[in-house]
Amino acid sequence: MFKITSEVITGEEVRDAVETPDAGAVVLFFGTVRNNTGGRATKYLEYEAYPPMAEKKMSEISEEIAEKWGIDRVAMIHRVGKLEIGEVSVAVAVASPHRKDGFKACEYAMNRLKQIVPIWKREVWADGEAEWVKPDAVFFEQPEKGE
Amino acid sequence: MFKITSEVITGEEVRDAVETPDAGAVVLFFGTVRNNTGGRATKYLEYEAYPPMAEKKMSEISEEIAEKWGIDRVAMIHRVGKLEIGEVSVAVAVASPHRKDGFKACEYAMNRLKQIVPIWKREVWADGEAEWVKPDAVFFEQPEKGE
Amino acid sequence: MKVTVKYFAVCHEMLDRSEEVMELPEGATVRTILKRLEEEWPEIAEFYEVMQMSVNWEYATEDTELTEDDEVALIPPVTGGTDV
Amino acid sequence: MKVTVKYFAVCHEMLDRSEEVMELPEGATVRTILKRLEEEWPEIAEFYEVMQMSVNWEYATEDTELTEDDEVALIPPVTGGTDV
Repeated sequence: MFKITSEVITGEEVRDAVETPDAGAVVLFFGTVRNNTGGRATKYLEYEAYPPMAEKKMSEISEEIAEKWGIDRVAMIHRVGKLEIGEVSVAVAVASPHRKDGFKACEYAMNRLKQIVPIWKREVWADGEAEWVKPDAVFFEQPEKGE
Repeated sequence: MFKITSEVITGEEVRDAVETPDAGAVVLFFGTVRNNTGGRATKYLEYEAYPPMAEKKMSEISEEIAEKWGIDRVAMIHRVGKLEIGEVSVAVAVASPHRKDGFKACEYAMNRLKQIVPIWKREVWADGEAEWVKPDAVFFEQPEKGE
Repeated sequence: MKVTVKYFAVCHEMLDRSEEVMELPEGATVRTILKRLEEEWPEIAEFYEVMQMSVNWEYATEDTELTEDDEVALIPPVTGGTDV
Repeated sequence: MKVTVKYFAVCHEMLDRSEEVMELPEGATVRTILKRLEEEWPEIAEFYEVMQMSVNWEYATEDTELTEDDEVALIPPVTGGTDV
């Protein structure tokens, strides 16, 4: 399950999508909206996505994971629209036969999501200003053009 | 929250216990009952614990995590009694400012739980036999006596 | 030929539209679109360095050739997921 | 002095009881309990190699000295969590 949604993310959805009676280990990651960024108070966030491409890229990440760890049960969901403090922006679930690989694969999925999945964040500060967030230096260089 | 329970584990409980508006990253691990062990079909499992000591050891693991990564939001819950295939035996949640540390801390919690928390598993096979499970060689040596 | 061009996030804001249909000459590439946008709004060229392009949901280069009905997008640096 | 001794999992099954109160001489250690169990059921000594002991919810050694009302437990190798 690879999905861009404007609905609240509960986590049940990604978990249900990966669970299987022969897995044993399920690793989940939730990204939530913090009340501050670098100490500056956040009022709320807005996420925008390019849904068909985002879902295609999520699916490609899961293919990379299948290749690296032989894990074929990965689900990713990212919310768009206005998100309040504490709400879940992204959820990733991985079910695997071995927990070590599950942890690695789930972390990998998040790292890649931040690199190649076309989703953007607009930060609306408590003081009323707003801006489209630029990634930090590391992600500015990745992925390279033409990947 | 460090708990031995005979109730169904939903995951909400550990997640709620660690969530905080300034965390941003929540990593969860669920261990579920597989339908087989090493290819042999499982009917169901029984877990037994030494609850006060188990909860004390879980709390000690969270202190180790606080020391290693400065993370103070860790929750662990382990179920005892009869568990059917697919049911959750253990849930661990970690909320952290950085997801990299969150993944490490959650995996560490599971590894340590298997080493020092007094909980035992009895496997009831589909063919009717039953046995108390012995840990594999690695865990047989850890923790050392007198730790 | 006609292609659809999509603008997201900061591009959407800069250009004040989220998509448009462009009529392009045969043999046009992604670069043809970038040049045309630059004519309309020179400042956008500054962002080309950090921006990516996609054609039909796949990352592309400036040299990628276009065909009828392609869906092209300008992809500002992505910031999805979390900051943590 | 009196101490409570608890048996779990395979020990519970072997000894056919989950706990008991033992009357021990002053100066008794965990080893005193192990010896007494061995008298009752010699086979249990085979398991001592892989087993741990606890006193008042803390892992202990055979030399750990006991005091009135201590809670001692025989801890077979733990297998909680998952197999994965």
